[in-house]
Amino acid sequence: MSDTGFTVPAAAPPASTSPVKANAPRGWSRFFHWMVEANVVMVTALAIFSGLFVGAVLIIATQANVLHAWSLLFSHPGTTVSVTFFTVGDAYRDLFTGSLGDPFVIGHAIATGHGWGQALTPLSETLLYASPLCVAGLAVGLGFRTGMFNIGGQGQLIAGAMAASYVGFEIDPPAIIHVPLCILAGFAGGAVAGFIPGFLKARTGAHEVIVTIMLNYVFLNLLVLALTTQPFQQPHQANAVGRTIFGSAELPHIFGQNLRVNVGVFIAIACALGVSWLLRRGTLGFGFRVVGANQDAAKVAGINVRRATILVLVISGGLAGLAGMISLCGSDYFLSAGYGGTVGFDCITVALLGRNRPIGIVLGSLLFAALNVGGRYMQASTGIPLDLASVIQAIIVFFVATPGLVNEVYRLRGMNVGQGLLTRGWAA
Amino acid sequence: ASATATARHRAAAVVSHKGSFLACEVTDTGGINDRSFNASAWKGLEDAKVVDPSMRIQYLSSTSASDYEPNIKTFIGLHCGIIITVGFLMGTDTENAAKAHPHQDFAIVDYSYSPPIKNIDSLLYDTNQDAFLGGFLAAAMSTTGYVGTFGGEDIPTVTIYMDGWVAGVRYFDKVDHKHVVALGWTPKKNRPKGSFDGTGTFTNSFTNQAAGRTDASALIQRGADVIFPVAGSVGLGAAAGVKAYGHGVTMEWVDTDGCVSVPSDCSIFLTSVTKGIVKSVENAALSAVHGKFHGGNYFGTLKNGGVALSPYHKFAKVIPKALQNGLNQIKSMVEAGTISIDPDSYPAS
Amino acid sequence: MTAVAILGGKPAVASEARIVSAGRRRGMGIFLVLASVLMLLTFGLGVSAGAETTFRLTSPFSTAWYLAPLHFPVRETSVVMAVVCAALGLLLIVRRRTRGTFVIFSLGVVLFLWSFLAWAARNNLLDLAGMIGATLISAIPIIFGSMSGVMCERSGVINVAIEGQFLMGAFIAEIIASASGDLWLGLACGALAGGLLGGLLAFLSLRYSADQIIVGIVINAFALGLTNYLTDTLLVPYQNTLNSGPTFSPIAIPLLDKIPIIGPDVFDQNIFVYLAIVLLVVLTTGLFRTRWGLRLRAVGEHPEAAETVGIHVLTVRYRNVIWGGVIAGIGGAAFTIGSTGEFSSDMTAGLGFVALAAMIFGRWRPYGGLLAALLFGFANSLQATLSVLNVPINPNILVMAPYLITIAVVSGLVGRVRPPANDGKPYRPQ
Amino acid sequence: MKLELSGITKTFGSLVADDHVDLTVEPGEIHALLGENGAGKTTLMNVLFGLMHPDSGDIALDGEVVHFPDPGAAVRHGIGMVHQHFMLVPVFTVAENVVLGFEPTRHFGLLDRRRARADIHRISQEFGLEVDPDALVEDLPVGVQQRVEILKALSRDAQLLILDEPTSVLTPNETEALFAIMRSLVVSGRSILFITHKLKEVLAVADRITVMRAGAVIGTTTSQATTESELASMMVGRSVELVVHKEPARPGEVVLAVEDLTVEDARGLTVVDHVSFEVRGGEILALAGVQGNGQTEIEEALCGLIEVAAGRITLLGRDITRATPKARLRAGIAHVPEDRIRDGLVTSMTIADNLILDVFDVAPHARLGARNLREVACSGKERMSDFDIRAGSVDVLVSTLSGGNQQKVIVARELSRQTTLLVAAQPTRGLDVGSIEYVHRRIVEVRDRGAAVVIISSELDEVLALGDRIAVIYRGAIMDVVGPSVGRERIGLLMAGVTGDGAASSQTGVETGQ
Ligand SMILES: Nc1ncnc2c1ncn2[C@@H]1O[C@H](COP(=O)(O)OP(=O)(O)OP(=O)(O)O)[C@@H](O)[C@H]1O
Ligand SMILES: Nc1ncnc2c1ncn2[C@@H]1O[C@H](COP(=O)(O)OP(=O)(O)OP(=O)(O)O)[C@@H](O)[C@H]1O
Ligand SMILES: [Mg+2]
Ligand SMILES: [Mg+2]
Repeated sequence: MSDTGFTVPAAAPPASTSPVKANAPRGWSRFFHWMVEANVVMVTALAIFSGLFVGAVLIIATQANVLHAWSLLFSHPGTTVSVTFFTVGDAYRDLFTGSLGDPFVIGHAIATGHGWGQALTPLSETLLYASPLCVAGLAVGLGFRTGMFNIGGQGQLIAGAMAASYVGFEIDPPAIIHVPLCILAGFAGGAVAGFIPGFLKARTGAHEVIVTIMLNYVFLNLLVLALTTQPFQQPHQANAVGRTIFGSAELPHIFGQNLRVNVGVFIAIACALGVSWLLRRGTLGFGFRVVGANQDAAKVAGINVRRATILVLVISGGLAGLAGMISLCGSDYFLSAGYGGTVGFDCITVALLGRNRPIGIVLGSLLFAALNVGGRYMQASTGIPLDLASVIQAIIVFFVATPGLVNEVYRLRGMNVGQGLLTRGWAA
Repeated sequence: ASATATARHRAAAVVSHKGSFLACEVTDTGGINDRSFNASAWKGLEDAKVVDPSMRIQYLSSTSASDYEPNIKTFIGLHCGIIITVGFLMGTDTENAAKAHPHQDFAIVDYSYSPPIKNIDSLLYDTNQDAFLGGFLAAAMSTTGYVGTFGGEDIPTVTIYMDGWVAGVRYFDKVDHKHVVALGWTPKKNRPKGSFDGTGTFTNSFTNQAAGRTDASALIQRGADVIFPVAGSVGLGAAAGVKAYGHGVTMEWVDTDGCVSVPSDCSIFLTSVTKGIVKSVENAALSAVHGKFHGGNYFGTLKNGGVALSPYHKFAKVIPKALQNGLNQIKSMVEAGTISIDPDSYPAS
Repeated sequence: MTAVAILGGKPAVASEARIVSAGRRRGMGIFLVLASVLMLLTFGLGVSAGAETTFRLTSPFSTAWYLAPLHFPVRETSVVMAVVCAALGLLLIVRRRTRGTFVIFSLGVVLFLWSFLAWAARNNLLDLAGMIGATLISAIPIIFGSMSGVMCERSGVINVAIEGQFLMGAFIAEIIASASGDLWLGLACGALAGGLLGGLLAFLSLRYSADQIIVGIVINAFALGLTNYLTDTLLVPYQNTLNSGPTFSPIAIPLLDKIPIIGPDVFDQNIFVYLAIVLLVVLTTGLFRTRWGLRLRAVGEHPEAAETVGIHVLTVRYRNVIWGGVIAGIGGAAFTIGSTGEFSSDMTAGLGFVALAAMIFGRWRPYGGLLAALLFGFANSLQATLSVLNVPINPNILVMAPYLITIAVVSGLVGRVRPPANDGKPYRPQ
Repeated sequence: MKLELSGITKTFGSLVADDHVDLTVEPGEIHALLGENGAGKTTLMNVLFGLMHPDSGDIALDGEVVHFPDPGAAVRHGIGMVHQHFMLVPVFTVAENVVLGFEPTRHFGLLDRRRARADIHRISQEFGLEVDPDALVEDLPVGVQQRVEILKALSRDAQLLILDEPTSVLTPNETEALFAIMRSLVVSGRSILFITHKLKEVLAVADRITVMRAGAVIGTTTSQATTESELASMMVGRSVELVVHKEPARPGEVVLAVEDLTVEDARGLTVVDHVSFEVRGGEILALAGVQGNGQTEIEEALCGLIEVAAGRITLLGRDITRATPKARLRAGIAHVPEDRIRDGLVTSMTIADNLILDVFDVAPHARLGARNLREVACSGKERMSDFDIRAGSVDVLVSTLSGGNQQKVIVARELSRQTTLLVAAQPTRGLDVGSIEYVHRRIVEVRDRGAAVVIISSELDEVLALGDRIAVIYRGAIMDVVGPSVGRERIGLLMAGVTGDGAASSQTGVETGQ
């Protein structure tokens, strides 16, 4: 199923991909056509707008000063409007400057050539946040594309991070060897975690959704177990804190020490390219897709379904593990209980936002990262809780997942956004 | 109109980093309403604001360990007057930030540095001291001869409570020649000084209230009639279990005075084994406001009121006067250090 | 229990001619044999002679008619049981007939558990009745969740939004009950909140045939984000008015609560337990014995066929998904006004997903979900009990028990499951 | 009941499925509707049954114009339809399926199963449609499933019964039984609209015949006034040879040898019982038999899709009993599976991809694990023209192809490998005469190129037309191996499990399914 419909990759330049192009007039009117036509870019843009709109409503409904201002609606309508405007405005300006950078500061940096560090920090943070999210999203997306619903991202991420940190603190070769070793370890760790549900599904038919969900909890507790025992636990430390990895295992920063963005970004891009190649051009990926779409036909065509099933989850798990490795060796450097936080679940939403297409997932993770990083700044400066970001994210995906809704709400013409299914339900 | 002002003002504060004193808290993953140290620290800031309304307070919640460093940096960027970091997990990040910004004041809850760092006021609490009293009270009030505790996670800040509590129970057995058994925590034999190793019952979660209820029921099934959950909001699950069971089972709340923070359950709280985060954070913030901030390691003890057994509230009449006086004596002995609060120094029943 | 009574229902069973492959049968046998070895060496001979254990069948203060506790020697009992268990295992290995496989196996498992518990509680005491109670309590939300799943998926709409509906139900029920002081109003609003999310799922996936799993997942994210946001903005400042409400208190059902062992655990509980039981009976009968059930199952299995006999597929699906949401909402309310009377962020702790698993693992049947939920609940209270009994197993491993057991059961016993044929497939009338 | 369709037009986007169709069905007549795949028959019926709404045109019953918002309305007006693809819920019992939609209930909407059973019993008595009300539909052979469909219609006492390709999945005996039922129905004043691709049947049972092509009515005639070949050319628009012309076989050495093949199903019941046979290169062995007598399992065993309990399968002397499907493909086994949608195609993928499903990972379509999409596309184009698959381009999703074209995709794929053995199950099920001619010719070509061919079919005409030798299967065992000369009746009886020339009623064949 996962292959039907949706023919236009989420982020390709519209002009070249929008089916309207064929018979559309040229020049401005053509652009106008494109604007009012329901194509992927338009729909996504409108989805984001809608998300921000709902967010604004939420702010208005919950911020004391705004509510107070609305109580003055009739006595001082001006106040009401201005307060509402300023509060929402401040919030979103912080969301923006906190994730992409503050125009003033950047301008200042350009003018004086100083303060680049401060100017680029938001961007660096966003990229840093996006990298593991992207890789984990690819893991889930790959699963969906091949008919597997891998909810085990969290557990696999932890497994990968554990393996990576073990390699990271146990040995101390030069970075040139150490970092690749950690990458391998991270992938391997996740792969093992993915192998379990894959194997069980292939052998006993146990549904991967159940197994991966349960494994999430298993690995969460396994982590705590590890962190309270040797060799993982920090020496002279009774707390559940992991040993810090050697400097040689840390992912090198790209723009010097005070910007945290590191080569994890490149790893993420590499993974995206890899997955997209696998699904488009790789024979392995083709086999996966066939198995995902119709197991019986796959069998008849001589494809080894069990092998494919296991392999998909191994690779998917491996990617999730890699995500764990990226955040561990890239910014955290030591493990702690509940490692990975919500990434294990956010990555599902990211995959869906990206319509399970690698390029879409890359952009989706960037958007998510921007909202989270910006949201942090917003909360710090305006006190509006960071969770607003996750609400906005949810709304965005709602709309992206239902182009029909966008069409109706915004009265777009036509329907050039594929409606094809993206997941395959419980089909075993 | 005033609202507009605040909105503008806030904007101004963000753009040109100026404005009144800003006290900031970085929560750990438990979140601002974890009914534990995050909430207490926030309460401390709120109290400080009551004392000095001119100051502004702000918090940032961390959803994962990866958030600590950026959260701290964000607040540094906002030129907070003081940054309160909550929880041992932020120890390293706070230290690095403090070293990088020697003029930025910090306070960290549940962590200490040796040697002390001059711009970090690190707040630690010997909660095994008041837990010792709590344990003694529990044992004394038990009719079944069993009392029980469980923790949110097997970490010192939790087990130190359980440890002192069990010590209190054993001390009661020793002095009163009883055989009250403490369930849920078995301290390791002859362990190094200052360690709180042992095995016990844990929910491995500070949010899963259902788990708290299950553990409480398990303790009650084994006969415990005083329960001491050391697991933040998971304790609410225990409270639910205790109330559902009834029949005179009571519990002791942790960290804060339960009758204040969970008034609805006050009727089952014998007392609370509190930890003076609120007060000490308030002090740290106010001292920073008045420019009297000084770093170093602060240890909350019974003596300096940094930890204390809360009032008995509903049980003030139920708990025998004699026992109350007894507890006061034990308190002074603990303060004087004339009795050991290490469970290992008493025989287990 | 009610569920068991209904198990005999012809259509239910007929449509599920369960075949146990020879391999799986052998596997079960081998498992029992290995278990018996463990029983013999560890729980039997491993225990000092004369070690006794006590299983309490009536908790103190329990309203049930008194049953004297069972005292018995651990060593002898375990040895005997080990022998029997081994015999059962061998029986499974040798016999070729399929029928009764599960009976034999479960018997073996029960023996194993018994001697394991005896070993764990040697020279100590174990409150069986209490454990059953705890089992039920921790199963309740899962039961509601899986019922909600059954409601939706039997009509062909996958509901992975149970977690979100839980959270929202818990949150709304709490603040309403807390603000108004009226528990029933709170319950109603909690149910309504769940229903609304169900409606959202239905609207997006039926009207625009959006991918049901996507919408479900996103509803979860949405509910989590929203409740967290509102917790920080509303509950923290207004803790005492909005987030410290009353809770439902237990209602004893005369006589029934006197039944030994299970009586008080089942029939002296708060409204949610009774709701669950009623729901179970109604849903099982409804699904397999009424016109309503026949039609909705038809819609889930073969919508075109349903359409050709004049059944309005989308209407049926809308109704079910919304009702499913309502059920999950009630389950959510159980977290707050049914238990702690206080909401804390992410308090459902992923139990919605566990419920989802329970539904699949219960093979889209109400009683199946119930049994799955009970198994999970039992594993849960088991690990708590064991760690209180201070068995020499690392607590972190004990905490994993429920999840590991679920995995074992799903892959060992349940195997490949068959969802409703059109589960998750959008339907577009011509 | 008299039905008049006037000027019915139905379009799907640009495509005109039905173009001003006029059609009249008299009371008490059996009216046959013929047409190529995609001619618009099913669409027309869907319109008549209220499943689709016409763009224009009227439906009149006994003279008065009616409108059907949904099938419910059509049913209420006494129209019953047996769909091309059955509209039965597999996991329901016969009773549940029959009563679905107008269930007899007791208080609180509790189903009244007793009454349901009784009703079904009554009707099946009345029309001689034997079924067990409590059997699960999925366990029933298609023939019986069809009877359930008819029961369903009759129990809502349909006056006009639409049968869309009812016989495409039936065996000769079952077909006979169906015809008997149809005749008895019209006797009782009902009318029947009967869609099929099988001209023999039309002539055998229909009173009048209407032929459609490309959505338009070509003409109406009576079964007396016409012949098979005339109908065929009317349908396809050219002359069609109904029985492919083939030289007598020139058998070479043994290619496939099957010895004591025994297969058990999941329940451990023996479904293939010590079957042995040989097929030589250059000959076609037809395995004839009523569905559910083990020939499907034989097919799967030959292709390595199920594990065999006992016996050997050798291909050119090599033992392949345990070989994987892939190994067998590589060894030159071509396989046209029985269920084209389930086993033969990935309908959510393009024609090009489906055409290389079996060789996607070898040169020239791939090298070093990388697919060569350009090669895939152009080899796809080639085969599309070679095997005249009618579709816009190679990038069209297979799901939108007609069954006929879908089947061609499979045939194209399987036959463009180097073939030593071809196993084809029900190769022409549901295809129109044109497509049938085409597929048969291809199969004979394969034989003439020296490959061994095993045809598994319940289609007597097909068996007789293709088989050089015919092995008849019954209850998992080979009853007898005969030549095509022995004639229909004998084979029909063998399929019904009647050995020798014992005079058995054609009914027995139908029971054997269960
Ligand atoms: N669901 C559909 N969507 C779009 N077009 C359709 C659909 N179903 C049928 N058509 C169009 O209607 C035409 C007639 O289809 P129909 O199913 O009536 O053919 P048919 O005569 O029933 O073929 P067959 O004899 O193989 O059953 C087809 O050529 C096809 O293009
Ligand atoms: N969803 C669809 N979209 C577009 N065209 C369709 C669709 N479904 C069917 N068709 C067209 O309908 C025509 C035949 O429709 P239908 O599916 O009834 O064929 P069929 O009856 O399966 O043919 P056969 O008798 O060979 O099995 C085909 O040409 C096919 O292209
Ligand atoms: Mg048709
Ligand atoms: Mg057809």
